[in-house]
Amino acid sequence: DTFALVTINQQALFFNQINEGAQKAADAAGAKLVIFNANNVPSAQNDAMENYITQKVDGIILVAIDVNGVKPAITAAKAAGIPVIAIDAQIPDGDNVAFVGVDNTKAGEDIGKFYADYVKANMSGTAKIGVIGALNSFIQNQRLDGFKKAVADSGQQITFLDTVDGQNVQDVALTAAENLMTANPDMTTLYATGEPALVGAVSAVTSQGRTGDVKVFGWDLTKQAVEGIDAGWVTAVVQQDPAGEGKAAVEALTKLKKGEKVEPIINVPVTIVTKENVDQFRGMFK
Amino acid sequence: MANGSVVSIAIFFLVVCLLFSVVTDAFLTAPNLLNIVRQSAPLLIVAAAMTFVITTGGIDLSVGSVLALVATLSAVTLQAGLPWPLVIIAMLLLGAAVGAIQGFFIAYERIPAFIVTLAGLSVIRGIALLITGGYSIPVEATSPFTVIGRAWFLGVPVPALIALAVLVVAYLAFNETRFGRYVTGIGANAEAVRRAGVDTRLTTLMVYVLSSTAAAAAGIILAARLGSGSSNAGQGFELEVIAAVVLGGTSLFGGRGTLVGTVLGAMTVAVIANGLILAHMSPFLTPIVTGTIILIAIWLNFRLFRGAIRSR
Amino acid sequence: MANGSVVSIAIFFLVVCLLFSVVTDAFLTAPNLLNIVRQSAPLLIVAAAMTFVITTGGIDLSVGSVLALVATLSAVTLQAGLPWPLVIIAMLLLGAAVGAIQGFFIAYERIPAFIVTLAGLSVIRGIALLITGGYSIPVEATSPFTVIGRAWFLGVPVPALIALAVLVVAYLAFNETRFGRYVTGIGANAEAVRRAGVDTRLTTLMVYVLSSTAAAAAGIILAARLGSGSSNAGQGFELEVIAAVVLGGTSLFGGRGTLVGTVLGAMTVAVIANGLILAHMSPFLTPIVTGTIILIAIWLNFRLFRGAIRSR
Amino acid sequence: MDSETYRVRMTGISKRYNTIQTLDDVSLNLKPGEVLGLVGDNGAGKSTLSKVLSGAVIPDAGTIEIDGKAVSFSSPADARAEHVEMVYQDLSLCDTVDVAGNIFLGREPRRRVLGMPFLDKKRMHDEARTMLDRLGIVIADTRLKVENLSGGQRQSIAIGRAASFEPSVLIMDEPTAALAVAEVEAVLDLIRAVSARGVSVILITHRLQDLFLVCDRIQVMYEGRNVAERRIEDTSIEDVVNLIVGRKFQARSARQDNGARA
Amino acid sequence: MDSETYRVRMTGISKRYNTIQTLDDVSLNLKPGEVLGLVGDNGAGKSTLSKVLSGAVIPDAGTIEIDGKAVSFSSPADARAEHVEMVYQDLSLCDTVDVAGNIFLGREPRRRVLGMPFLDKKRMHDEARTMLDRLGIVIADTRLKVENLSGGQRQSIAIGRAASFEPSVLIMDEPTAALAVAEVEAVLDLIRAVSARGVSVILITHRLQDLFLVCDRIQVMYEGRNVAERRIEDTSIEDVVNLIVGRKFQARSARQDNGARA
Ligand SMILES: Nc1ncnc2c1ncn2[C@@H]1O[C@H](COP(=O)(O)OP(=O)(O)OP(=O)(O)O)[C@@H](O)[C@H]1O
Ligand SMILES: Nc1ncnc2c1ncn2[C@@H]1O[C@H](COP(=O)(O)OP(=O)(O)OP(=O)(O)O)[C@@H](O)[C@H]1O
Ligand SMILES: [Mg+2]
Ligand SMILES: [Mg+2]
Repeated sequence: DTFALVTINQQALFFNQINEGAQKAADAAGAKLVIFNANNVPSAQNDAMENYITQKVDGIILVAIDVNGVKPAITAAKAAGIPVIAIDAQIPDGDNVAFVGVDNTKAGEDIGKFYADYVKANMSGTAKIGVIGALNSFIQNQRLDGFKKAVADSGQQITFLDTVDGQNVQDVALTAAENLMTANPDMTTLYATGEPALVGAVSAVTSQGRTGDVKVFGWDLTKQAVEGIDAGWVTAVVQQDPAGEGKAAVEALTKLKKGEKVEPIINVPVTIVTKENVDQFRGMFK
Repeated sequence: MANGSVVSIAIFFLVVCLLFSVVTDAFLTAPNLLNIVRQSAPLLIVAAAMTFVITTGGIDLSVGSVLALVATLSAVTLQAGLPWPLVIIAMLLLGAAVGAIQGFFIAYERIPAFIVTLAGLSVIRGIALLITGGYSIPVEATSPFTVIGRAWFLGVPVPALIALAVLVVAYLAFNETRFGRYVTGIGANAEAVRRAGVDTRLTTLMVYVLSSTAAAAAGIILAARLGSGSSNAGQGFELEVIAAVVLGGTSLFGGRGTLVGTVLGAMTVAVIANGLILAHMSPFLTPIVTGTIILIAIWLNFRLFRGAIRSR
Repeated sequence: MANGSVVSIAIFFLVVCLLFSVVTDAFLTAPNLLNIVRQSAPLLIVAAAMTFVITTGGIDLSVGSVLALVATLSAVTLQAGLPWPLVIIAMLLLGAAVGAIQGFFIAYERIPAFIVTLAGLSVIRGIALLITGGYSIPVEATSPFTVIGRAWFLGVPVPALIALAVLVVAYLAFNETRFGRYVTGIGANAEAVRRAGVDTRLTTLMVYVLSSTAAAAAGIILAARLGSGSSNAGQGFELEVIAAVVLGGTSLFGGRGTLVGTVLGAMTVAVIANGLILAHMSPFLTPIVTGTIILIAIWLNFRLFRGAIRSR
Repeated sequence: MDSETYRVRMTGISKRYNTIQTLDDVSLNLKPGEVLGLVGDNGAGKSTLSKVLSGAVIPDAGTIEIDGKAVSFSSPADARAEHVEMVYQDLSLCDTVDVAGNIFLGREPRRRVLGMPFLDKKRMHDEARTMLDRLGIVIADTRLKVENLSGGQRQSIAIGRAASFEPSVLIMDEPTAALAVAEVEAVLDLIRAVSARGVSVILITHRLQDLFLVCDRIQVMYEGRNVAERRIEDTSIEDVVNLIVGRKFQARSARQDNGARA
Repeated sequence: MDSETYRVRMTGISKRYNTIQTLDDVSLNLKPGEVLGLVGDNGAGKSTLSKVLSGAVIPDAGTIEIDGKAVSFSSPADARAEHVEMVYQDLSLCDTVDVAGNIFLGREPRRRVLGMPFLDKKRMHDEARTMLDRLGIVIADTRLKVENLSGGQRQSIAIGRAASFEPSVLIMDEPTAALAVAEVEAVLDLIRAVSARGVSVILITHRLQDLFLVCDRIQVMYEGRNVAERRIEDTSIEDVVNLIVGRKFQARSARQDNGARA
């Protein structure tokens, strides 16, 4: 069997871990896995899927950039009898057989709730927060919206300062984060919606010498983030299980191939990593 | 025109096609070839217009952003209930207007095209982002609008037919009209064309109107094909378009342009992208292989046709 | 040199600075100003080298990729235990070698610079990706290597000092040496310079060695500052660099270059990015406002200094 | 003299470039069918003055009348509309356009195909060939790009272009500088022929002997000013040399009796 | 004659561009201190032949000897090393470089500052000024970019550049085409002066009367071939005209006794 995995880019660790998880599962199932990297271009995903359909692969795994813009290709795949499984980003009313992954809005709410509780417990209920986002990323926008909703619902006195655009690129995020801190000397907390943003935020806090008075919350662990957690100024990081998502997707395709049924929504839970549970993730960053 | 380069890129194109026909089974099948032409329609349309721009010695970096803006606005206006023919007309007019504004600064205020269209790139994509708030906006799959991107006519995908029509018109305009003559002349010696009594400023403005309108058309096709308008659409599209044009043998210094070359350049880029996917190339190797193929092939061709490609 | 444009961008720069000083409290504070110069060090260094490239009538699109490759390889080699001075030397040599290869195709094989460096952009970033497998590779915070990016010396950030040194050397080389003369001459009339008995091919090759080496230096600084090497570093950096150079008044058609203008152009871009954040501008409006400011300011300046900026 | 009888009247023309006053209150008059020789030292402002008349340079001050009607040229298109044609000293050719295309630049013949105005390339090449033959110019093919032609061939194309479209004023800025002897003769013949048809001609040249073959009158410029005007019958080559140089000057290369004998 | 006595011997030079055989088995000999006039119709191949000698064009066939030594020029730098200098017909100036920079292009004087070789700009401007004055050229400032200079001023710069660096062979391709009368005299004086110092000169010109003022010998080309060679004492301007045109030709502009009388 040949399965195709259409991903967003290979510059974020997250997507590469999906690839690895999928590859391992494919090897285990004796299937061939081909990977296409769309380099953040939505139409390239569409093009690649069409190419795979003409080539009649046995299944497609999709990490969508533009969740609406891939629908025609998914429909075409269905028509050609090729099952499509979406990972990480759900397709609204899509023809994909299943969705594997995290509900980003929901997980955003989770970390937002964790944050509000932290503010209540450790900062006497008041905090000012700056955000480093990636406006060009659909799912990162969802993570921000969920976060904001949970914070608003919590009733704590939390002021949202500026949101800056890190464009999902580390050095851009770093510069933006530094400027964000200069612009808001009274900022006490930071929220970063993805891996490049978190790397930029962590570097900026260090370089500006603000490790004493800024607490960082964010998504996707890296070595620097682990060090920050150890030092205490990175408070919590949402860690997804991308390898698990990749594995689950391939396993679902294998099942379908055998004629078995799969659940339309396969949830892969996230973990909020803090000082307490960081040790179990340390091994990833040796 | 730059005949040597056209021959060179034509041979290169054939070699690449041959290679993929041998290496993969799926490449030389009708569905795949039709896929390629459908997928490359936006590139072909914009590259044809960009050939005019570059031949005048200009550049238009804003085409990717115009494409994104038009794709999102098409989706938005369709969702708001505007009839689809009106949407198409409005979007093409919007493209023309954006081009006219940029062309005004370039032709009449003589600000370098690179700066004007780089500012345009930033502003226009910014507007698209603002409109969508970073989300993507769906187009009803039942809307007749999607015909433009998805339907087939006489066994050929509609986008490919649109691209063909645009290319024929562009070819005639470039080679058989005064306008095309002046475009080449402006690139060679703008002052000489002005002294010949030609309104060089209007001609220059018009090429930017062309490129932005073409980008708008590409945006419509893309929105119709994907059934969605996303402000992320067409990121880096400008470089892809310029690469196709330059690969075809048009000189970035102006004065030497060829539409046949542009078509071959664009198709070469499209075929390489398609072929590498079909050949199951590892995604880590894809950019390396793509760049290397292009460089080596241009280089070999140059060795065979010494003098065919000019450094300027 | 292009005096009119330098005056024009200088006034523009001052106006922008003034504006942000009035609108925000934080702008005109020592920490913020030092922040800006530290952040813009990579841009300044590469833009200085790019001024040479563009003045010959060439272009180097691969600088962002070289930056990424060097940033990742620095992190990898440091992790492998190589001593940091060796890493720096090796990385600069790597940059020079990459530039020499690209320069060879451009100068000796006469393939258009746009195509060669676009292929380079793709291949080099591909190699960076392949090396890292997409992971970002940490640099030990305790390594003396990070001094290059983070330390202060005499109250000034080290990256800013490095940039200053590079700029002084570049200024002298551009204006006070034969090499700089020939760079301008090649852009104006390469055949005339060749006929004057100058080895124009070697000179052309050298400017690409310069730009790639500068990109390598920028990659080292960035890796040291971020404490991490990532293959997505410097995406779109090439456009930012070229924009700074062109904004400063250097002509993309070659023959007219100014390093003072480049510095002002780069600082203007950096100040706008910084100032808009300090002014609490919505991120959705930032690209729109940035583009508009640049366009309007260039335009007003041009109206004041008619003829200062050339359309070519 | 009545201004009605003038084809061109330029008065008080001034033009300044940065620190250099290139033209300083210069006048120029030209009657129908008259051939005026415009001479002067290098940098005297001859080219600039004639560009003002062809609309390529906009003067800081001064007025232009054509056939008694005040005109104001804001671009060469305006001057062309008044039938003023010019052969520029730098030739103003588009290097990457072919010979016929350069000759017809801005005036390409067209034919309608399905109502669309397409270039009539066949006519362009045929007529270009006729023109070149008339001027005695040997160019193998009118489809050649002009960039690789010899200096004289390029100049011939510029002349062909200006002379072929029924000008009423023809300005030639050093048209014979790069031409060989037979081609020079052809240009001088051309000037005689067009002036006989009533075309007014301004000939700028440093080949002083040519002036005496075709001009009716000579006007001398010096550092941006008019310094003298002579009817051709009232002057000699030595006189003109002295006026150009601004002092008594012995120019062996411009003597009437120079050179070799068999 | 012994080949040792020749400064330059070019034999069997051929060059083809696409369909055009620009040079066909052409020879050219030149003795030290000799001034050779190279004439011919437009497109005859004069510029191409001289570019072969200056290294700017690489011939398809043929040999070159300088002072009896066989040389092979693969670039102008090689020819410059043999002290061959050329004034190109297209001038070969860098428009955006200043006057002094163009004169010294490729040979900029340098001074060491802290061991670094920096341009000696003061010396460049001073020496450029001296050179221009010697050639009698009026240019306000050696810091001006050459792009805005008049045609004659530009040509003077190209001449100044080639003549000032102790050439042993000086090729001048229509050096006086754009020059006014006094400047022409200065160039002819220059040719006489350098040839008296032993420099061999090739002068390409369409101003035939000038040939008789400075040349020792004349070589005529026609459609890429040598067609005649004359010692200056043995010929006349009419003879040369007929050789150039290839048939009996009446050129009033090249007659000895033409033109006006006071
Ligand atoms: N665009 C310009 N910018 C600056 N200076 C200029 C410009 N055009 C002409 N000049 C100056 O004006 C003066 C007159 O130039 P012009 O070309 O009219 O002289 P000319 O009489 O035609 O000389 P020539 O016989 O050498 O062709 C020169 O000193 C020249 O440097
Ligand atoms: N690079 C080139 N490519 C193609 N053809 C060329 C090239 N250079 C010269 N030619 C052709 O060779 C012929 C001779 O040109 P060349 O410039 O040597 O003539 P010339 O004797 O100097 O003429 P003129 O007196 O007009 O300057 C011309 O027909 C020209 O078109
Ligand atoms: Mg002149
Ligand atoms: Mg010649």
